Amino acid sequence: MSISTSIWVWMAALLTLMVYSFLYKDNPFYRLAEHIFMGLSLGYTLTILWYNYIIPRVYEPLFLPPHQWSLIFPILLGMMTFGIFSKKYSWLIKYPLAFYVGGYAGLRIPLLLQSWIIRQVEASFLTPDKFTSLMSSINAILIFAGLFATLIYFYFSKKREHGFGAAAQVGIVFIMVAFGAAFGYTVMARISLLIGRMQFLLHDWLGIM
Amino acid sequence: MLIGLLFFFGQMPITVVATTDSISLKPPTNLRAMDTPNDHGESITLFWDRPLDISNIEGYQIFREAEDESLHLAGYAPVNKTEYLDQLGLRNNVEYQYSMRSINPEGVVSIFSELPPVVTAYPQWFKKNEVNILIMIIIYLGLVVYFVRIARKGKKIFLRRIPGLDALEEAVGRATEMGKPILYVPGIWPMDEIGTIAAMNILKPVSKKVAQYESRIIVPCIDPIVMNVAQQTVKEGFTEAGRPDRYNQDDVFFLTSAQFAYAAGVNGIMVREKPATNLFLGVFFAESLLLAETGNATGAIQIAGTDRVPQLPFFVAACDYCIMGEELYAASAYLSEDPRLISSIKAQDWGKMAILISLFFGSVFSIFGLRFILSWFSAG
Amino acid sequence: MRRRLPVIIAFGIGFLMLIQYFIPHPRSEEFYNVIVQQWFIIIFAFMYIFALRSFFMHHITKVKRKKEGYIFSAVAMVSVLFMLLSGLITSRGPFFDSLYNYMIAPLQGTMFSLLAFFIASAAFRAFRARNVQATLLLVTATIVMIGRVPIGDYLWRGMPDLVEWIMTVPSMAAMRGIRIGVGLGAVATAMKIMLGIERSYMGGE
Amino acid sequence: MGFWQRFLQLDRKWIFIGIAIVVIIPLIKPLGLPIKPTKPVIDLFTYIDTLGPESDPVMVVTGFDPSTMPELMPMEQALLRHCLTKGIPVISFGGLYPAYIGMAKMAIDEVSADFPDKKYGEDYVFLGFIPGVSAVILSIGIDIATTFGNDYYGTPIDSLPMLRGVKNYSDISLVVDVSGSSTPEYWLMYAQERYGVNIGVACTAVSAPAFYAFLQSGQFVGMLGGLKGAAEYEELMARKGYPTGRRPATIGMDSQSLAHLLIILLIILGNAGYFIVRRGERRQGIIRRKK
Repeated sequence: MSISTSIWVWMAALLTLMVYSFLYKDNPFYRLAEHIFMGLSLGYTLTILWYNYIIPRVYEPLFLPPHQWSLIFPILLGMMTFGIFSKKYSWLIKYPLAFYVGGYAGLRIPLLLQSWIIRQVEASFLTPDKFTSLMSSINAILIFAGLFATLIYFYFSKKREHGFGAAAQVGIVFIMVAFGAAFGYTVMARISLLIGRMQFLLHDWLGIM
Repeated sequence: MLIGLLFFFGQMPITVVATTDSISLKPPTNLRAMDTPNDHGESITLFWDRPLDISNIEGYQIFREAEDESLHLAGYAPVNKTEYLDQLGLRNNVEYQYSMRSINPEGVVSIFSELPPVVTAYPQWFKKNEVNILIMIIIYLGLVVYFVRIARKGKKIFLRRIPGLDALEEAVGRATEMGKPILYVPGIWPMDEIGTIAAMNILKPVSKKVAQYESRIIVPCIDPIVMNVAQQTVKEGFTEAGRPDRYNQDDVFFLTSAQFAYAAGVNGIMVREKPATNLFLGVFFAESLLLAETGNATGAIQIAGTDRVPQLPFFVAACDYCIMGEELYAASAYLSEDPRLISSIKAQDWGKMAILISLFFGSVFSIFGLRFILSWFSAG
Repeated sequence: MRRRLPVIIAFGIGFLMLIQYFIPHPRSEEFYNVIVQQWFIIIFAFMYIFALRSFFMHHITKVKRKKEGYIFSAVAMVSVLFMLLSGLITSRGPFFDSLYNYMIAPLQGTMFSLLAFFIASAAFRAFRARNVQATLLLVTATIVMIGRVPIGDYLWRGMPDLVEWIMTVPSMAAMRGIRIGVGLGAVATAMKIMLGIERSYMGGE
Repeated sequence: MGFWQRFLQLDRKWIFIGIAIVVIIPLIKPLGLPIKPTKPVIDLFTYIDTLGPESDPVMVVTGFDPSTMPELMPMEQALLRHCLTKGIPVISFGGLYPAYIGMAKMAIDEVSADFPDKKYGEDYVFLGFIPGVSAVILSIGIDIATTFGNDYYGTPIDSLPMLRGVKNYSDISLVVDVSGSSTPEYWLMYAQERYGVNIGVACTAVSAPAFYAFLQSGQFVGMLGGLKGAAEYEELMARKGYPTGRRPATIGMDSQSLAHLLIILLIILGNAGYFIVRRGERRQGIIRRKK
């Protein structure tokens, strides 16, 4: 293996080094890479938006038969955003915003309830099948207690006194263990990413490993 | 794609090899076909009983035929199954005739099972299996409305402190003292996430405070709708504080559109503009630590809050204060001091209590074999 | 009227999208698809016009006023146009792909990998046994970290099992609790938006 | 200011340099730290190892794109190598999404170059992307030839000698999904539960915990999680004397181990320093009060 002769690989390698230079301190190289990155990503998003969304979902249904004339409504709604150019009509933007945000709010309610609440609660009941062995019984009770304490920790409208305060204390213990575990667990993945980049530099670019 | 598959299956020859094996091999019995309930149609569920002797059977072939579809192989199920969901190439309101046969590892097949009555797939108008979700929504909505009404009557509600929010005012004040701006990062997710909406809800009281302190707020955005909302919100905040003149639209801007490009850009802002206070509030993913650690290096006071559980540890580690999980949603109510908003937090607490009680009694009853509380929480 | 109508719109569309979930009929699916994949996209696209305006104004002002580092603003603007044009002219041909694979992807990967450094410095600085909570945090993090590499296995055979136990028992309990709380909070927020109680997202009253 | 006080305020640049060093050096000069395979990896390895040239083929599904390549590419290559070494027929499936096909091609090209005696079409085949995701998984359960039609290179499936007699999942001994996302759940739901085919999974370290439950319930034959899983697999192959190629995961694992150790060392020293400094401060406080 020897050093790469591909101009693309060189480009990738130089950009990689420019970003790493930020670790020392902010400098013109990082700044250059940063602005190239911001520009290219935006250009990329626009291209994708154009080909994958605007053309098949808006342009074609509207301008090719059978014309989907109902799309005029969202276009009118979208045009209301231009109101912000004038002081008098700047409130017009509230209509598309209300439509968009209100629509998503309604859309999310059953989904949130299902995946963030019902599924979690469903899995937490202490059913007899969780008590098959001593270990599994202890674990099941621990999970149950931890869940109780965590929920109480987040209780807003009650003073943390007596039993409630104690439960909240237990809750924060579980929360801290969970945070520590998540932190430690993520370390591996992040180091792997760095190894991947280094393998690119050493293997694909410099050809020394 | 599916039509293509259907076409292929339609062309497949069906070879029936009649050997002694095929006679000893028994087909499944009691085949029943029905429309799959609670769906949009185009799906049929089959049930059957296993043959008595399954020792030599590898699985079952499922065949289907309709007026304009010749008899063809439509599915396969391994020997231990007694149920099959056929969803490939079915159409609504077409009569289908199903049949099955067993197949052994050598590819020898049995005779066909008895034919069940013809069946049609059709769509339903209501997901009966998720009626529990609908009921819960109605109850919860009722709670929210109830507490908002109570609040209108002027009843005070006790709320515990959230340290991160208490620190907010001080953090804004500090920026003014130092003559440096405040950076508000509203997360990297579009406006369709509730966490982002919460970030916008907090932005208004924050920008009001910023205007009162005559400070400057920088809001870089990654999503166009978030940017438009943020501009409206900050403008309104400044107006309410009586300082519309201090609002600078160029400070609430669209940075770029991709996660890590955004992180790179925000890092750039942090090291160059050196804001005295960084607020990371909203939906964050892996970039959380990139932002928080850079901000920490610049010496800014940092308050972070997110509903993304996996990112919380990083904010806890690298920021001065962390608003955890649902506290993010409560934050706008805390800051706004609007009694109607505050009161809805009470509904959240009632929800929590209801869940705790259900969990407790559901578990106790289930030990005695009563599973009705459990069934309220079965998802579909 | 001017104040109420947006609230009515928010409630109306929110209610329809909510009910839509419970109707499996193809009509309802069609409604969903039209709203989410077309109407929302169109509104999004219009908002993008303003986002782009904001982006270019931000950088053009810098260039015009010859602010410190204005050259980078020029680079950013050129990059957008370059990427967009190479996508449109080649209809996303191989050159466009190469720009993605050898410029955007490495930049993305490298930014992501900075986390390896930051996670180390954050751990060093933040993991001090100041009190019980902080001690728990750092002890769990350390155990999990060591249990994830082969050395953990050599130090103590049970290490990987201990890590798994931490992940699936105490950690899971807390994660679930937080998730349920987040779910309740998010649903309440969504309801407040639908009911028009919360409307700071559109600038307020 | 004493040593510990200064250490506690250590500039983060030194930490960055430390991490860079412990990651780069083992890559250039591997240390060969011992690797001890864990049960999920052994299970998958043993399952494949008991197969042979006469067995039904193993299907290796590519489910990752460049972003998770550092972790997953070594796994895919190790799995392909293992099968080719043992002469097990391999179906490499380019994946459920179009972004994965490039990765699949890279893997099969690199590995097959090391096995010049293995013939395409007889010892291994490469199936391309077709749209449909779950519908694709379902229809493989009915008929592979009609699902795909042609292989990646455009050859009709029927004319590939290896696939003669391979009709659907019942003629496949194992499907391994090498995935950077939640696709293993699809394979579980549509292929395993529906058709009863055996599923193995190779995934990133981040998604591994989510699949543990399925592993315990026996729904997955075995699992490779993260770079560690890949390194363990390479180790198992090396123990059996199979050719392992460059062993990228094992090399990476040295860096991984050292980086973890460095971070842990920093935490320990940080705390030691913290306590020493605090005790010093307390003592000074006492002295001051006495005065």
